[in-house]
Order: sequence, then structure tokens, then C-alpha cells
Amino acid sequence: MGNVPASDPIARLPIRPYEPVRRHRGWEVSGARGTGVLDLVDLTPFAKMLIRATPGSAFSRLLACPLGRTRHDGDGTLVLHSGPDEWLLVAPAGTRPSIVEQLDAVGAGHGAGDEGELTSVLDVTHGGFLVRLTGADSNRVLEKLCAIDLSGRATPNGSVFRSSVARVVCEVARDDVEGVRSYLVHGDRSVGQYLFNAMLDAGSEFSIGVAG
Amino acid sequence: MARARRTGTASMRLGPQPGEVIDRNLAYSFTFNGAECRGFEGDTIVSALAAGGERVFSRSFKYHRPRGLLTATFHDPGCLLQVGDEPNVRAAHRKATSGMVVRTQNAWPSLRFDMGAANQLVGRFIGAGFYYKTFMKPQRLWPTYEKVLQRFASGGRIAPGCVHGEYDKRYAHPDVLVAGGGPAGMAAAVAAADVGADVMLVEEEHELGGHLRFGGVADLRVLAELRAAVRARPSIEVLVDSAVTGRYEENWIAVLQRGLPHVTERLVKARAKALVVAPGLIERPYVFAGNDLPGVVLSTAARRLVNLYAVKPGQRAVVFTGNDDGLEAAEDLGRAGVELARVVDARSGGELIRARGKGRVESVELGDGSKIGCDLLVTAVGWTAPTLLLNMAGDTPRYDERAARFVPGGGLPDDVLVTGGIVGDGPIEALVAHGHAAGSAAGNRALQTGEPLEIPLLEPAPHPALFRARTHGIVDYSEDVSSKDLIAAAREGYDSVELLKRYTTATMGPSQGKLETINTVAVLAEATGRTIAETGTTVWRPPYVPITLGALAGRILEPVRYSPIQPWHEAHGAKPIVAGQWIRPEHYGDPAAEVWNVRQNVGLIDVTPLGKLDLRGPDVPKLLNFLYVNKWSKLDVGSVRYGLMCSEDGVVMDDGVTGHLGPDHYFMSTTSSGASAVQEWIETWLQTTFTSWRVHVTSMVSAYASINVAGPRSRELLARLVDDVDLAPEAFAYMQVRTGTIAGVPGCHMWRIGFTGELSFEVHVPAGYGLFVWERLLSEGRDLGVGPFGLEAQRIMRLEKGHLIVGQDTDGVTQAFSAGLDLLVKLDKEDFAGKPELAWEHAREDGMRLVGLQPADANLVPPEASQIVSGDNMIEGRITSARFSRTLGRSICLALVSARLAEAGTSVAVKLPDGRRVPATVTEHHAHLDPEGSRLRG
Amino acid sequence: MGRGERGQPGDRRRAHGLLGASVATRTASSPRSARRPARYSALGLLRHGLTHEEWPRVWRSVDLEGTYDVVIIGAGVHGLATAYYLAANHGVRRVAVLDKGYVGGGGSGRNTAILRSNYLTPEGVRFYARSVHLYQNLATDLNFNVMFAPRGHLTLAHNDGSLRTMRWRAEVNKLQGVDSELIAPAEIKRLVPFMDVSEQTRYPILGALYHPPGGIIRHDAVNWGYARAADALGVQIHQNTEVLGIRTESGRVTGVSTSRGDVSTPVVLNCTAGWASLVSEMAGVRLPIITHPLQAAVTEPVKMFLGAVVVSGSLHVYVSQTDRGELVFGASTDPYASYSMRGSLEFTEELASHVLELMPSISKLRVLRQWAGLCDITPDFSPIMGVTEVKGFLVDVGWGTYGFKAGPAAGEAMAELVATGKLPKLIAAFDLARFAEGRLASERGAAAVGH
Amino acid sequence: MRPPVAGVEPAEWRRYLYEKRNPAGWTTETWYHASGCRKFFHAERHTVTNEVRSTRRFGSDHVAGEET
Repeated sequence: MGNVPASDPIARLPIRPYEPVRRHRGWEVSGARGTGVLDLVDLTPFAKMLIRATPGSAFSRLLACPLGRTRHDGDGTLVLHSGPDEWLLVAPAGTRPSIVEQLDAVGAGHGAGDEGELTSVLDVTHGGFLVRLTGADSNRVLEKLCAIDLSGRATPNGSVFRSSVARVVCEVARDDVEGVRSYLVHGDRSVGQYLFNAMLDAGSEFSIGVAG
Repeated sequence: MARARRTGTASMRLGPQPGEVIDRNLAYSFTFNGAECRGFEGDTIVSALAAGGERVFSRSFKYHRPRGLLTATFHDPGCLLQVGDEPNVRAAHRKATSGMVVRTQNAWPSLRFDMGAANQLVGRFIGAGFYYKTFMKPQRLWPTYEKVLQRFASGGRIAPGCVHGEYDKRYAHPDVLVAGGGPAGMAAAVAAADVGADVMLVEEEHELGGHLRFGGVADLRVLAELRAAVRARPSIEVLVDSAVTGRYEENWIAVLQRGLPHVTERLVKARAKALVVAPGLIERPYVFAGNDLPGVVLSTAARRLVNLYAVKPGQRAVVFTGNDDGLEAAEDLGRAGVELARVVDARSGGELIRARGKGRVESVELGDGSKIGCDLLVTAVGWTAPTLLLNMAGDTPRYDERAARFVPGGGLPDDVLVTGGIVGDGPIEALVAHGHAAGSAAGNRALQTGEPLEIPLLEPAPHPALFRARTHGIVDYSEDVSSKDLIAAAREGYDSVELLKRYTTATMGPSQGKLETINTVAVLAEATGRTIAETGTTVWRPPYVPITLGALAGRILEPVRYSPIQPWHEAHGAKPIVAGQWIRPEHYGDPAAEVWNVRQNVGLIDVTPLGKLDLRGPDVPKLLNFLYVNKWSKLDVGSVRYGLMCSEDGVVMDDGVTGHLGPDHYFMSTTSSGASAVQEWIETWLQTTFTSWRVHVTSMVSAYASINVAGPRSRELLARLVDDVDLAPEAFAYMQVRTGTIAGVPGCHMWRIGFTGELSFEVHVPAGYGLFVWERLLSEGRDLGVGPFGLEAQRIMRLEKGHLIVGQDTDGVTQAFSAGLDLLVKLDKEDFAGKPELAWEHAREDGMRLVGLQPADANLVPPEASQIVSGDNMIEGRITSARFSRTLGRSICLALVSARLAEAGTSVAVKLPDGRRVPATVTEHHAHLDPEGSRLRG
Repeated sequence: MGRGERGQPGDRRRAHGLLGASVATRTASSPRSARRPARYSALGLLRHGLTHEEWPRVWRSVDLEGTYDVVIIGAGVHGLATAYYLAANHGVRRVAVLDKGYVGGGGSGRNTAILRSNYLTPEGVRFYARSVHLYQNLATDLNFNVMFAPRGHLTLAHNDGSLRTMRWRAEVNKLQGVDSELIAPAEIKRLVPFMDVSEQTRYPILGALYHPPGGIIRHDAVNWGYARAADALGVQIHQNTEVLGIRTESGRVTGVSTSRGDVSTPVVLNCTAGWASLVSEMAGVRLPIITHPLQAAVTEPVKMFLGAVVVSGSLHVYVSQTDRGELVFGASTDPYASYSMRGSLEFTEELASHVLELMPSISKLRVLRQWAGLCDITPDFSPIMGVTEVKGFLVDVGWGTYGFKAGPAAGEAMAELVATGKLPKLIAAFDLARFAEGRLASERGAAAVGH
Repeated sequence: MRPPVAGVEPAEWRRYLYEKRNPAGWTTETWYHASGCRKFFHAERHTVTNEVRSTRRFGSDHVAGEET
């Protein structure tokens, strides 16, 4: 590690990056290539905003995403409505979701004043880890760690739920990539390394790999 | 000699059989008690041994009588063997493999010559429960007697070195789960699949088929059709060599999956929309003198040996039957070239009296007085219904006098169906039809589709009630309990099934009553003159088959939490300490030196695990006022206050500082261990009581890496990395908070607080940058003597400063005033959590008080929890914290003492663990160092 | 709040006595005289073995009578011990023990039969020490082998907090004359070779509270032994006799109605576990009790390898090996209130993962059977013993997970209270009034510090 | 239910602290969905069978949907 010029802070992932390590928007990330069969990728650098708003309120309508579902917003933001009064926005690293701008515009942010519904916008980019598991067998890996029904009938593409994964509370979103089954898993940063290892272990029999 | 007899020169292996499951092209060898044995692919350990002429596999639990195979299934009580380092292997189910090392478990010194067998001679004196009646005097000798009894403990051995196997778990969500892969079960699976359901079909044996597998040619034809039908349906997932071990609330079903490529065993946890119970029936043994001699086997066992494994069970057989299955077994034996000495049919008055022989059946005595020489006695006296899943689903099975067995009681919830032999008897077509109907019904129930279906009747066929012959014999093979034992115990007053079971241990052994329960109940009914129905049955308890601890544990998932700075700690020899889920540095080699450095220069500690709650909304001040015992109404933006939380009983719950960051925006810190409890505590009030208050609470524990920069030079160090915040004392005073940029990282919070009692800044850095900032602080402060310090150094410093730790210096009954925080509690506040109790505590003068304590011997550090005692050894308190302070050159303590001893200057006696009593003096303040806090405010 | 005040009701009780003078005299000339049971002994076994003569019934089955001096609800160890000591120590023999099921069918037959006295509070330690003492001589007292095996008892500490609590308990124990000591991992390894005491484990073992007098016992034998001995002294045990109501007049107990008819009596003792609050409500007495299931499991037998009883509070598991070779496991109570006695799958999963952290090499052992019992939990994890606001209605309840250990001492003390009307010092701290008066027993001190 | 603290009698306060209903049968309880939405909700549960008949948002009386 050693001495680093003050001008240029480095952000570290909660999960030790596999070699080769490279820089991406101030983050130290892995440049590893996965197996292409079943890949686990650390997407922690993505911007993550937590919106707390009253269901049915003006702000909640702005987010336009029903409970238990996800929505791809124009600017590449993914909206996850995972709790009755909670929305998680995931956007490319270093960007600020346009929805947040809109929310600020209509006076949300640090809690409304004395009247009106209370809405909070918190930047939780650094608070959580975010990984993506992609591959036909991704559900077979998760079903070893999570009790939720991952069948297409119960949790189709575009659904999100909060549940225990390997005994850690996580948001899990089914978000297929080019028709390939894929899951985003978001949870507390401090358990990132633990959960990453648990997923690799559970995926070993499906020849899981790590990608950057 | 013994050897020759074991491996048997004359092999019992028959020529090819139509339904055999062995592959004669794949032969291998393994060892049994050291002797080499041969087997074919598909053989179980016992079938391979039986093919080699072996007839004795174990010694019984108490009388150490030789035991052979009885059922030739998983549940065979005489076939529990040690395989390598695995005890109690079901050797009549487990397939033998090349190189396996198999041993008998319950024979000492050897299977042939067993010392324990001496017990047979004294058997009459040591009937069931005998040990309750002796070994009482003298009491102190019981452990010695105990050692003797323990010699006879059955079961195999485990070794300390035994390796932890690979185990696994999996959740499943089938629409329909079918428990049992016999004809009815297979038909049910097919039917359920055909109405569109995803099906999980679970079979205990190595292939689907149930009793069809060892049936005649007609059975094999049906079997082939059913298997093909199952195979043709991809929506059926088949689990063989697997057992449904329990059905819990809302069809939460446990399935133990064995013999997998990647793992030893896997526990499948299935939430099924509908369950079909199709376990079939278990053939039950007959109770008569000599019924546990090797060579006495059940009819299904004989058929399994001949038809599945092509093993000739004996040379000359007597068959005693009460049903046609016995006759079919006789036919099979005949085909296998076994000489049929006599087939005795109970339905035409035939009677079996006893079997005789030394170590094996040699002759059989019948009702007509005839004595027939034979080495094989086959019994077919009826069936037991394995009702576990029915019991667990809330049904109470009913005894059917006509069929002489228990049948479903009709009390099942509508998402549990039952089919197959456990329901009734009939030609194979009837079983399949019933299974099919049950399967369709289950599928419809699961998918909420279709009309309710008419399930055809399947009546249990009449069967003679054959339980015990005129003679007495073994009822529980694993426990060596005889019908004589049971009757004696019942007469003594242990006359309900539960008492009898507990007193004699009948049905308590490894097969858990699958073979023994019905006979136990029958014998009890006989002894008490009640009917079997009146006598009732014991409730079957899960699991249906034993599950290894490994499978139940699966992959051990214990979450571990790390700070973003962990890589540095590891690279720099931090001694890790487990703090709940967190792994933290206790020290980096020399805690005392770390303290010294902080007091002299400046140190860094990683306090990331601190509880951090982001509080937003207009009603946060109201909330804080309620949660904390002190006042919160006026707290300017940029200011910080220490707060103490009590639960409603006034007991100290948590403490920490809360800062006012901006309009309607506060940030609360809690103890690391209390973080989640406090969040739930807050949510409780907001969601259940103050529902109109507008507050959002969000945990930010991991969002920020928290670093406490402590020591006289902390300001100087921090100033080198911060240019957008004025750190000067007048601009940034003690108990204030600022937000700014550290080492180019924006959005950092800086708190002027100090748990250590030193001038210090607690900085909260966006977690991703935590390691970066930590390293920059170290590199920038080299000339200032900066160094890391761990939890131990912090503990010493907070104790020097007299800061209490909730849960260490307080316990589950310590209220605020007892904690010596009188000045904090504002009883003039209208309301706050725990106020009434604290008001009453304040009015009282009794109870305990937390005080500073100084041992007279400056070098003596009393171990924490040392008791403070009065002259007559009455407990007056205890040391809650104790350390040696190099700063002060003496030992320092906090202690909880009786209020009357809390006066400063009071001398108390401390009783050390080694028994010594040493004097110590109550100090004026909790703080031993800098009570007026000039360092903090520096 | 002073103790003096609390003495008052006691004094008033003394004036009346609990049985009432009339009863007392009747007791003296009680028609029911003790019968001689056949003594159990090795010689007896030999004789019976040779002559095939039958043993007499362990306890009689008789008709329910209309009147008793004392009715005890619950034929578990508490009810049976109370009945035994009433008859044996105080000559009170017109006693009926009623149970809706069979003798020892409740918690007394479902617990893991671990005995110890290494508690945290002086009053707790003294009480359980008395109980262990009675257990030590029980086999000879009752002429029934209860198989008490003082194997030694280890409570593991996995963090400095619980290490501190263990030393706290050890120090309090020693001051009450109870043998307890904090020991190091090496010593633990010596006592339990299968234990993984390495530092690499997820929850390293830092030490343990070692309590040599602790051990295991055959719980059924204790229940049967007390039943047999009480029966021999004239006490009546009525199984399958459910109490449906408790009759009171002007704040005083007059009798109970049962599934087999009504019985009049001046004294009713609630010695139930699991149903304590429901039974008390029959008398109009509300208790600060929540009922939680406590689950247990047993493995297949293997040859002896575990000498001591091992408890890990942090990992919520305790384990011992019976003479039959089975491992018996217990855990903490289920997290939510319930009267359900069906075991759960989650319990066995948690249990297994935790016990394998302690002893990784037993992963091939198989769990044979699981079951559950009911525990009545009080706010301070301590029992409720003594009188209630209803005269003649006494309680011996709220035992949480500690009931079986307490049986003999509780029975002895409750018998004394009933017979003499004096509240024995040994149980003074466990009165019902303490909750309203805010004098909770501080076993909770340990509970909260966490073991 | 928490009594108003102004002038509350010890006995009343301790009833609030310690006296809990302990019914055998159907009962309505308040649960906290710790590993999910962190919301309190009402559940109608049978304390002998543990069967859950209905759940609803805290304070509301209409039955809520799946508690995720």
C-alpha cells in the first residue's frame, strides 16, 4: 500500500479484489475474468442511495416502482423497492441518479419541514456491498443460502426481496443480463467478505468464478 | 475355524435373478473384523457378507446374544456396524464399497467369543429396570457401578481425529412433495406432475419401487412402467437414498439426501404446497422364544435377499405366515433352492411355539408339537404403519381391529394427503389408482386448480392379530427387552405406554420403535386386559431416520464482520479479539506502551463497530428527550451531548453521544454491542407508541470507518490533513462536531469527544476510504510519534478516566443512580423511558453504587469480579473493572458496592480468587486521572 | 420496601396456620397409616429372580376421595417431592397429587437431567446447593436408584465478558461453600479431549467455570422414587386426573373440581410447569409468567467419550453423555411464547452447528430423537414460591429451565411452609410479592451480562 | 399499555412491566420483522399449534398481504 499522494484518495472494496487489481473511478477493483459459466462480480463502487418515504406520498409516486419490484430508470439507475417505505437506487459509480435531483427539486432530502410527508435521501454507497451473481445455476447457489422461493413463478425477473442470505439480511434482486439468470445481492459492507466467501463455497459444485 | 465359518467357503450367492440390483461384472473386496470379504456393485454391506455365509453381525445390547439380519432394511436392528470412523452405520442399507473397513460394534473382545454374553446366564436377575432397584448403597460407589454398566453401552466409536465431512443444505419449494417412492408414491408423483405441479419424489431406498422391487415378474413389469412414467416427466425431481425425516408447521419438510457426489449428506428443507404421505408399511417381527436367533428373518427380508441380492438365506427353512406375502416368500425360497421343511399358515390354525439353537436357529417347535430341524425361520405376521408424518401433521392414527394395525385417523389438514399401503391393501392396480387420485388432488390443492377429486376407497384387508406366541421372546431387539420384562413392568405399575417405554426403554433404541412399538403396545394390552385401541400408541417423534450432526449443521454459517481497516490490522500483527460478530484488534503487541504513546503523543484506534444511527425529521428532539434520561431540548447545530439510556425498569441499557449535524438531522452513536438493540428499541417506540412522530432512523455503522485520533498531539496531526475545518480550540470546542474533508476525502464527520480522556477527535470517514485515511494519518504523523492502539489500551485509558462500560460496570439490574450517574438523570423532565423507576430509586437509599476503588497495595490488580465482603463474608459488592495504570503507577478499579460503603474514603475488604482478603479505598471520583477533564478540553 | 414489611403477611399466616387446627388434629390420628413397600436391593433382585415372585406395585391406584388436607396439582418432581416431604417430615398424609397425565410426564420427564448449584446470586446458590445435597442422598432416602453421577460441570466462556461472569459466579459460589473454579483451556482439554480449544475457532474458548459436584441423574427414576416413597407413606397419586377448576370462598380455597369429580380441601398447591399461569388463573391469581418451549434432542449411543457436562451460553447449547452412550442436548428456550411441544427443525440445525463448533470430530454422530417441554419464564429468571392473595392457594412455579434441579429443595421448603405456615428462609427471596414491590432477584444480572 | 407516568403507582407500573398475557389458544400479538422490513405488525397466532391465521400492519385492522 505505502504512501499515497493526498490529491488522489483510493476507495477500497469490502471484498479483497482478485488479481489483477486496477483502478476504476477512485476504487481499487479486480480485473479478473470469470468463467463465463457462473460469475460473481463485486459491484460495490456503484452509487447507492436510500430513499425513505411514506408509501403513496408524492415522493413515492415519483419513484414509480411497486413494492417487491425493480425498475430500470432512463439514466441507468436501478430502482429497488425492497421495504414498505424504502427504495434503494443503484447507479453507475460516481453518478448521481436523476431521481435524486428531482427529489431535491421538490424539497425532499434532509426530511421535510414541519408540514408534509417526511422523506429522507441517504447516500449509502459506502455502507453496503453489492455483488452480482450471473449464470444459469445462480439460483441453485442462492437456494443453498436463502429460504426464499427463487422459481420464476414466485420471484420472476424484476422482483426484489429482503431476506436472510447465509444468515445475513440482504436485498436480493432478480435482474437478468441478456436473458441469463442474474441476481444482485446488497447488504451491510462489514459482512461483504464473509458473504462473498459463503457464495463462492456454495457455488463450488457449479464451477463458480470471480470476475472484475 | 471362526474365520472359515465367517467368510464361508460355500458361497450363498445364487445365479442371476430377474430383479437383482447387483452388477456381477463389478466385484471388489472389503474387510469385516479384519477378514477379507467380496461383494458386487449394488450389494449392501450385509448382503455381501450374507453372500459370503456370514450370519452374525452384532451382539445384543444387554445379554450380548448373537444377532443376525432380521429385516434386511435400513431399520435392521442387528446390522449396525462401524465403518471406518463412522459409528452405527445401517449395514443392511449402506452399499459396500471397495476397501471399506467394517467392524462389529458391540462385541468384546470378539464377535465369536463375547464376555458380555455371560449376562445371558444372569438374565433372569437383571430384567428391565433392574438397576433402579440396586447399586444404591453406598451412594458414593454409584460412579463405580456406573463404569461397569457403561461397558455395555451399545453403539460404535468416534475418534477425536474424526474428520468433519462435507455437508450441505438446500431450500426447495416444490408444489407437491411425495414421501415414499413405492407404487402409490410414484403414481401420485406422476399424477401431480400431469396437473402441472413441480414435484419432489423422495425414496428411502436406492431405487424407486418399494415392495415391487423384490416382488415377482408381474410386479417388476408394473415397476418398469411406473419408473418410465416418472422418468418421462422432467417436472418430477427424484431423490433416492433420501428420507423425509419430518413434517413441521405449514408443510415445512426436512429431507435427508444421502450418497451425493459432492457431499456426504445434504439436508433439503422444502416448503411444499401439498404433501403426499406414502411410506408403505413395515413388516413387524413376531414375539416368541428364540425370535432373535440368527436365522430368524422376516418374509420381506428373505425376499430382498433372494430377489435383490441373489443371496440364499439358508439351506432348510420353516415359514410361519398369517398372510399371502409369507407364501410368496416361500415360493421365492423354493425357487432359490432352499428346502422348505414346513410352511405353517396361522390362518388355518398353524402355530409357532419357539425356535431353538446355539448362536443360530437349529430347530423350530410348532403348535402340533412337531420339532423341525432348520437353519432358517421366516415369519410373516403382519404390518406396522409408519405414522410419523401423520402424527406431525396433527392426525391421530386409529387402531383397526380387523387389519390388526394402525391406520390414518382422518385428522389431516387439507394440504396433507396419504396413500399406499399405510391407507389400505389391495391389488397393485388399486394401490396405483389410489396413488394417482391422491397425486392429482395434491396437485390441484397446490395449484389451487381443478375440482375436488373423489379418491377411491382403499380398505385395509383383514389380518389375524399375531403379536406374541404362547412363549415369551424379544420385543425390542436394540434394547434387549422381552415380553416378560414388559409384563413384569406393567404389573409393577408402569402400566401406561409412556411409563412402560421409559421404564423398560422399549422402543427407545436406534430404530425408534419402528419394529417394536406395536408389539410393545400389544403386550401391554395383554398384561392390563385392555384392548390395543384402549392402550393406544406412543407418539412417533422426529426425525424418521437419524440425521448426522454434520448434515443438520450443513456449511457452518457464522457471519463475521470486518472494519475497512482490517487488512492493515492483519498486516501489522494485531492480536484479534472476537467482539460479537466483529473481529477487532485487541492490541498490536504492548497495550501499556500504546497507552503511554497516546498519553504522551498521539494514537489511532479503529472504532468502526460503534453503533451509528442517522436520525432525520422534525421530531428527533422529542425522541431524544424520551430515550435519554438527560435533557435534549436545546442542542445547537454542531453540538454534541453524552446521553444515557435506560429501559422502562430503570436499568441502564446503553450510552453514547449524539450530535446535531443540521436542520432536522442528528447522528447518534451507541455502544458496539448495543447497536442493533438500540435501533430496535427506537423503532419500537416510533412504530408502536409515538406513531405520529416523524423520524427516520437508519443504521450507518458500516457506512463510515470510525477512527479515534487521541492524544495531546491529535489536533496537530489532524490539522495536517484537514484544511476546510478550523480545528482551533476556540473554533472547535470539546463536545462539538464538524463535517469536512480529510486527506482529500469529503463528507467526513469529526467529533471532539474522548472516551480515553485525552484530547481527541473521532473521525467518521466514508467506509471505502477508511483504510486510505488511516494510512495517511500514520504516514503524516510519523514525526509526531503516532501509532495505533487497540481495545485493551482503550480499556485501560477509559478506566483511568473512570468512564463506565455498560454491561461490565453495570449489570442486568443496575439502575441509573446505582451507576453513579446521578447528575445526568433529570427527574424534572415530564417523561422519559424508565422515569418512574428512577424516581423511586432516587427516593431509596439502598441498593448498589458504582465507585472508583484503589487497592492499598498499588501493585495489586484484583481480578475483575473479585467480591467485596464484610467481616462475616457477606457479599457487599464486586470489582467490575481493574487494570494497572502505568500512567499513575498503580492499580485502578471500578466497583459496585452497597450504597452504605459508597462514601469516598471508605475502606473495604476485597476477597481475591486465591482466597486472600486485601484492603481497598473508595475514591472520590470514578476518574483516577484528570477528574476535572483538562486534558479533554485541551 | 424494607424486609420488615414483607414479614407481616407471614406473621398473619402463622396465626392461622395453613392447614387449620381441625385438619392438624385429624392428621395426627390419620386412618391412613404408612404401608411397608418391599425394599429394593441386590438381594431382593436375586430372590425375585430365583422365585419369579412379582414385585409389588411401585405406587397404588386408588379411587379419588372427597376430602384431602392438601391437594397438589402436578405429579412432577416438585409436586411429588412436596407430597413426600409433607408426609415424611411433617406427618401430613391426607395428600392427593393430581396430574392430567402420567407421573413425570411433563417437564420432569422432558428435561436434560443436569444438576448443579453454581448460580450467581447467594440466595440462588444456597437454594440449589441444598437441592444438590438432597439429590446426593436421594437414592438411599427413597430406596430407589436415581443414578446421580457427579461427572463435573463445565460452563464455557467465549469472550471476556462471559469470562468475567464465570469468575463472578465462582467467587459467589465459593463464598457459599460451593465448589466452583475458573479453569483455563488446557484444563478444559484435559477434562474433555474432544473439545476444540484452539484460538482459530469462530468463538474461541477462553476458559470455563468448572463445578465438580455438578452432574447428571436419571430424571424418571427421581419422579418414580418420590412417587413410590410418598405412596408408601399414604399419599395418593392420581394420574389422568385433570383439574378443571379451583373453588374459593371469600378469598380462601375450598376445593378443586377435576375430570374425576370434586374434591374439598383447604390447601391447593400449584406445582405445574408450562400450565402454571393457566392453573393459577383458576384461582384468580395472575402470575408474571410467559411460557416458552424448551427443546432437547438425543443422539444414537456411542461408546463413552464425554465425561463432564458441557454448557456454552454463547453458543446456546449444553450436552452430556448418558450411561447408555447417548449424547443428550439442550439449548436455550424458543424465542417466542408457545405451548407447542412439537420440536422444530431449526432447533436441531442450530444445535448441530453449535455443538460442532465445540467438538468438530463428532459430526458423524446421528440425532435420534427430538422433543420439547414447556418452561414458565419469569421477568427475573427466578422461581415464584409461596403464598398468594388467595388464602390456601400456594404456588411453586416459574422455574424456567431450572425446575428439575430444584425439585427436592423446593419440595422440602414448600412442605415446611404448608405444614408450619412459616416461610422458610431458603425461599424468602422468591415470593410473588417481589414483582409489585420491585425487588427482582438478580439472577438476571448474569442473564444480561450474557454467558 | 404504558400508563401515564405522572403520579403512577408502583403496583400499576410493575403490572405494566411484568404482567404479560399468557393465553393458550388464539391470540393477537405484535411482532417485529427483524430480518426483513424492520416493521412491527400484528399476527393472530394459536399458541398451542403456532398456526398463524392473519397478519396486518401495526395499528391497522385490515389484513395485510405477504410480510416480506
